[in-house]
Amino acid sequence: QSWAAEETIKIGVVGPRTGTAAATGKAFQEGIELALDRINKAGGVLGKKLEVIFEDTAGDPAKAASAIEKLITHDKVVMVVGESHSSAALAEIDVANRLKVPFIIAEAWHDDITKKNYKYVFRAGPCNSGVVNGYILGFIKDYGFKKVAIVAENTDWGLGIKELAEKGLKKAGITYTSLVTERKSQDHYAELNKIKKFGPDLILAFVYGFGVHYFIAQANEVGIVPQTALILEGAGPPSLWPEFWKTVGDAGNLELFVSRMHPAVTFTKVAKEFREAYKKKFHKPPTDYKSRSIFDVLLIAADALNRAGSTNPDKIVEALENTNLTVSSGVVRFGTTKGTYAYHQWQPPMLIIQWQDRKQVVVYPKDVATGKLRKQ
Amino acid sequence: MVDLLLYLTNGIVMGTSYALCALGVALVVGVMRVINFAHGEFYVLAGYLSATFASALHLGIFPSIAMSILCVFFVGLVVERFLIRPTYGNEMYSLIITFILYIIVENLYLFIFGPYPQKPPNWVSGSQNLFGLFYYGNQRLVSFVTAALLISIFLVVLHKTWLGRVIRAVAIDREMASLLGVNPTRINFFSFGLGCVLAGAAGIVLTPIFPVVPTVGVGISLTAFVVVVLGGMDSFLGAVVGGLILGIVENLGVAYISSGYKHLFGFVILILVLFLKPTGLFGHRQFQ
Amino acid sequence: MLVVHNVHLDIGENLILKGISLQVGKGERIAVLGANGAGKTSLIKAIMGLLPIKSGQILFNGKKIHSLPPYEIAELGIACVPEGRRVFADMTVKDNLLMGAYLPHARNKIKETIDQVLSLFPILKERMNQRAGTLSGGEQQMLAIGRAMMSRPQLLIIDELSLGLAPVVVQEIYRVISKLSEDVSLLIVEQNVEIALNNTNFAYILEVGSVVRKGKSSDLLRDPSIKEAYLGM
Amino acid sequence: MKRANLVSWCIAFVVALILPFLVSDYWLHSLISGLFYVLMASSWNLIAGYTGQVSFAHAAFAGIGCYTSGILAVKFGIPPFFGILTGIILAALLSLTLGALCIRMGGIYLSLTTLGFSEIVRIIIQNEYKITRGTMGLKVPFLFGNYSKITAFYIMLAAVVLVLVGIYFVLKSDLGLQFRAVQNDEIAAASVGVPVVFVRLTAFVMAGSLAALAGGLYGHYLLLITPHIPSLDTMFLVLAMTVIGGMGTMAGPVVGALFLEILSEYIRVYGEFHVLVFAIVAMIFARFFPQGIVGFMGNLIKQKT
Amino acid sequence: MLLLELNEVSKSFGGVKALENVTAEVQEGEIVGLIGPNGAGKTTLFNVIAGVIKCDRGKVKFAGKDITKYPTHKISTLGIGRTFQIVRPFATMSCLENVLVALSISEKSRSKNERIEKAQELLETVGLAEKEQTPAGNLNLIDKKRLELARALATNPRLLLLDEVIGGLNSYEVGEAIALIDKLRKNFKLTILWIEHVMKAIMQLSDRILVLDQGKLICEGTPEEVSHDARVIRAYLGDSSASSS
Ligand SMILES: Nc1ncnc2c1ncn2[C@@H]1O[C@H](COP(=O)(O)OP(=O)(O)OP(=O)(O)O)[C@@H](O)[C@H]1O
Ligand SMILES: Nc1ncnc2c1ncn2[C@@H]1O[C@H](COP(=O)(O)OP(=O)(O)OP(=O)(O)O)[C@@H](O)[C@H]1O
Ligand SMILES: [Mg+2]
Ligand SMILES: [Mg+2]
Repeated sequence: QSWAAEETIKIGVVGPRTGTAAATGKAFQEGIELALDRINKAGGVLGKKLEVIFEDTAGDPAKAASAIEKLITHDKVVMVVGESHSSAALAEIDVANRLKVPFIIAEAWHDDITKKNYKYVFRAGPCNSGVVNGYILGFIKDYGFKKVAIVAENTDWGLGIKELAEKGLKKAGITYTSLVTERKSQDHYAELNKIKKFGPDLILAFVYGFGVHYFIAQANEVGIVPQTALILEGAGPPSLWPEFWKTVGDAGNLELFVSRMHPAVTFTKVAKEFREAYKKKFHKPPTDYKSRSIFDVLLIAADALNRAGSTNPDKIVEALENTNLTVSSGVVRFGTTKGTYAYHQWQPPMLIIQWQDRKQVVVYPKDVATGKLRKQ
Repeated sequence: MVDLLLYLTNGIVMGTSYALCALGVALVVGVMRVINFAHGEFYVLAGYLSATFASALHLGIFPSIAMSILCVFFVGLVVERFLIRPTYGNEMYSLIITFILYIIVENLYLFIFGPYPQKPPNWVSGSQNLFGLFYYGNQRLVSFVTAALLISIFLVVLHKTWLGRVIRAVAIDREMASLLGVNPTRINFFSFGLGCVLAGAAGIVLTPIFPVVPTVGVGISLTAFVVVVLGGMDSFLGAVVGGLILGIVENLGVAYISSGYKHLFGFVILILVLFLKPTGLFGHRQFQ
Repeated sequence: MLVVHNVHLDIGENLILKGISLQVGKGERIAVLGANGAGKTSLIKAIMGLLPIKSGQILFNGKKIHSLPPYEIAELGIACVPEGRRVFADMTVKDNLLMGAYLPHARNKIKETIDQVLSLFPILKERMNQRAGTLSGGEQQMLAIGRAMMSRPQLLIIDELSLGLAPVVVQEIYRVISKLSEDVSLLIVEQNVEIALNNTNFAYILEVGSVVRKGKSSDLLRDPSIKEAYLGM
Repeated sequence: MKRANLVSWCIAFVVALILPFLVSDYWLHSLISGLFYVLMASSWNLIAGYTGQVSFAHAAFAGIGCYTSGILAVKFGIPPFFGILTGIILAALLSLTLGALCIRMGGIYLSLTTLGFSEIVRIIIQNEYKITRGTMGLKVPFLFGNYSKITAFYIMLAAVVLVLVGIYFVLKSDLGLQFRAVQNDEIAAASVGVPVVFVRLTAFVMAGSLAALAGGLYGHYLLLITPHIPSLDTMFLVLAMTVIGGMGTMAGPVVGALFLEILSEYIRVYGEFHVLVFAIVAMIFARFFPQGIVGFMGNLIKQKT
Repeated sequence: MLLLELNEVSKSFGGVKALENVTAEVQEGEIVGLIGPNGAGKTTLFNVIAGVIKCDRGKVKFAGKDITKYPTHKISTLGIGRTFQIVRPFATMSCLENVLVALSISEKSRSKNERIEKAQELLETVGLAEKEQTPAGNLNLIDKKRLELARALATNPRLLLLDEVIGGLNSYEVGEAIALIDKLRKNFKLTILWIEHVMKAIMQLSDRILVLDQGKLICEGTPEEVSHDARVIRAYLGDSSASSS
């Protein structure tokens, strides 16, 4: 085993492979395979083959902390990437920073992750402020929604993004109400009744996982969606999972969601290459964009390692800070001014997509839109 | 007022399926003096099977339901034969065994069916405007009617047929029943299977509304325990009334207190009932 | 019909039956008498398969039954009214009676038998839909006997027939029993020696697990040493 | 205690003392978790193994211990040492109340009530996220000073030794005699004057407090406490460890906890299925060797001599 | 001195009236036999006195104290010891430990060694000296009954309730047992209330006899009086009017 260790450079990946968000693990797994193919074909890193060890967090912060600790102390990885739960990420960054190993987060959105300004922590993925201020609020204003109901799960991500949305709506003078729900709860009739009485024309659902499917299906049953209001799902992938249509059925029509990927919108050449490689390897088009997110962070990591010329963590951090790399979702440059969440943060461009007769139509930002928003 | 009516309706609808599931616990406790911690896992099994049969084997809704129920029954029999039978007479031992069984099965589901929710196709779609006041999902209404029907059938079978008479007799006095020619081991065997079928039936009825994931089983078991303790462990009628009460209390609680605390109300009731009237609302016998 | 041959039985280390033998012939009415703890109930439990015997044999119509489970013994045609009656308290009188006819051969003739039983115990007819647990002691005893009758047994065993019953009721039950014995053999356990001897043909007297006397009931009834033996003086 | 037993305990202790210098940082983590489970299983054994009450609230009491101390540390800056003490006291009070409610009934009722209690604790922790940070987990300071696994190991080890010695003396005392009497036959015990309810309650409160101690120490070692600690999953591990090791013996829970913890490192390769493997092992023991490893070995030795 | 006083004690189980208005007294130093047909309520009466079962109505007084509502363990510490008809040893514990459990309550202030000595003494008294390390579950029935006796004595009782301790013994053993009980009574200055169906024993040793039938106290008096009482004879031999058919 020690023989193999000399032959490869190891990067750790953390993410949920079991539990309610295990689908993310699957998407990560696909992205990892594609990234390894690409990187190792191009000569690997530091002249050696790149190896990835994917440790399960089960979406639980405590397990996440011990998973990343295991990767660093036991498997001796030189960098860690991944994660898609803010709560887990917030636990992991402490460990990474304490053990001084660079950690690039792919899909945990909470502002605090980079706001802490940890030296070894980077994020090459969306953050709540970026998504809310850059996309959701603009979408609401541009399309003239008047009354918004917010439903948020009680996690770091849900509560954080809810607060940002509330702030933004207040500033824009749009009436809103908010409810906090449990991620695992199944029966939403009582909550929906409250929403119905409020009478919104848009529901912002910040619920990750299958919970949002139940919510949409039931919202349709009680006659809210899409009859009187549209729903914007704030986390993306759950609306792309195969179970989505099975659970929500026709209620999913006209549902909106935030995404990083659409077949018709290619920000870069790498995006096209990713799409082709994916189709070739898995014999289907990519659906869950998180496969591409992890793909991107691995490219970023490999690039930084190569530029650093060593596995010394401080050198890697330096290299990361000077990143200027084209990945599938754009050109990566990390912020370097301390003091805000923008430190070590790169916000990729996002899309707001609407399901129209089971086809994804980009409706926002308007410059890349592939169709019109349908309200009825 | 309209709100209250909605919450009550939903409470009754949910409560009916709680009752269906809890009847299985009451049956197994009554006949065998066994608390089956893995009860809810049979609910999950039925849910998965009906989804799988419908989607993978392209069976119609009803054939897949029938096949799932049959499978659940057989699995129940196997569990009884190899795990429960050696524990007869030692309820703590059976509790430990079934607790471990629940962990095994829950993880097996993860292994076999994956972490994603699965659901059989809806029997009906759309919703109804109830009392001209609010919309209510058709599937929920159909599930409610089915659950109520199954409960009635079960109660009729229990009180009007030979099978039911024998089950009740064994539950009251096994030794006496055996003196009358009843083979109590076989009744245990069968009752356990039937108890699992009741959990399975609840699963069949509810999974079109709430898709199953590997981990829902324990919540179902806990709900069923709350219901039987509330109603009285030796009373089938108690399980029915207990289910309805729990359904209503949960819904009112969610509406007027907090949705996060939905499952808390049940346990608070459980502890209060155990404290104030250990035999439950309709029970006579205390278990030791 | 029933032959108990040299049966020994232990409960734990306690020797309860120490070589008991007795016989019940067709159409006979046999009494087993003895003080508290003599082993009468244990004997019946052994016959019914509720207690395993250590040695000896129990035969019914020539077939060994001492290693069979109770339900198979019942199937062979032995019915039992156990000590304490044990009616199914939460079930109706009717369901109790029906439970008695659980065995297939009895189920076929259920209507006939139920009429017969109700004509023997007319009081049960009025109580058909009452919960058995709410019956009085005497009524419960009648129900227990009726329930046993429902299986159309060849042999009926009754433990402590008169226990806890008012004298009038005892009298009434014995009257019915004597009618029964036209079709059924009877094995009756009693502490009430006099009553039992008055109503049976043959009796065995048990003391601490062994048969100490046996003989025609009428002979024993006349024996003055019997009374004395029973107060232990 | 028999000489051979005493010698093996001493050897185990000495090995434990030098262990941190022999193993990697990573294994040290496993060992600390192992010690946590030793505490949990040994204290659960006190009720389940010695007074025959299957309580499902043990993990919940551990949760009460770590959350009390964690919240005190985070919100009021109280040092973990006092926090843990407060947690223990709170757990003792709660177990006293809960026990007073349900111990009289015993048996299945105790199991169901404790199950209900444990769910209530979990639900409250999950929902009062403003205080507990719910499923997100509460970040807490280290036990004292700077974070060090070695320190954590020795503190845990000290707790384990103290608790085991304490349990040993309790079992040897009048109370221990009465525990066993109550487990054998409550009515007979009461008729010779043993205050049955009080004795069971004492066991229950002792076990609850020890669980809180274990939870508190573990939480401040992990630096992050989540509702996973007071969950049925943890409860399962504690039960499985005790059953596999051997209920009602001093060594059983210790052996069971360390065995499963080490086993868990080796079956990590099964990733998400390692709980399944655990559960199957536990089932095999519960079903075929209900006396556990310790009981089984004991029988083997007996048979040979 | 009046030690035990029962005042209109009644208890029913569902429909069964196990005890009906039982009023009786036991004087300090007496040995009183309790007899009656099976199911008469004798054991139930013991359970009521010992607090295992709470009576529905009536009062139980011990040494002038109303103990009706006392829990079992408290009654035991007040000085009522008992044995069980169906023996209940602490099966997994050794004979010595069985007795030590009782001593841990009754002799709290004594040191461990003193208690062990006392326990050994008691075991010797009942003839179990050799078996002090044997698990109680492995004893035979007679030894278990001896152990029950030793355990009951270890509670330092003033009143001892013995429920069929002689049952199941052969006549030689019965003789021994009677001698033992008599000895204990004198050595420990005991008052004894005992249930027995071995008439020989009960008639020989009791100062007074109480007769229960169907939950009612139908007779009390000296052995001589009781054995000639018409009601008692009827309770055993049956009401001749019922057999006239
Ligand atoms: N489970 C048991 N454990 C120990 N001894 C027992 C048990 N059951 C019965 N015995 C003893 O066996 C002996 C015979 O009991 P059995 O019940 O057969 O007597 P019986 O003749 O029916 O008396 P009764 O008139 O009280 O009904 C008695 O000494 C009794 O104490
Ligand atoms: N816990 C109980 N529940 C229901 N009925 C009971 C209970 N204990 C006793 N009984 C009933 O109370 C009556 C008196 O029983 P008890 O045991 O006191 O009789 P006993 O005089 O000791 O008889 P034996 O000589 O057989 O020991 C019986 O009818 C018995 O069935
Ligand atoms: Mg008898
Ligand atoms: Mg008795």
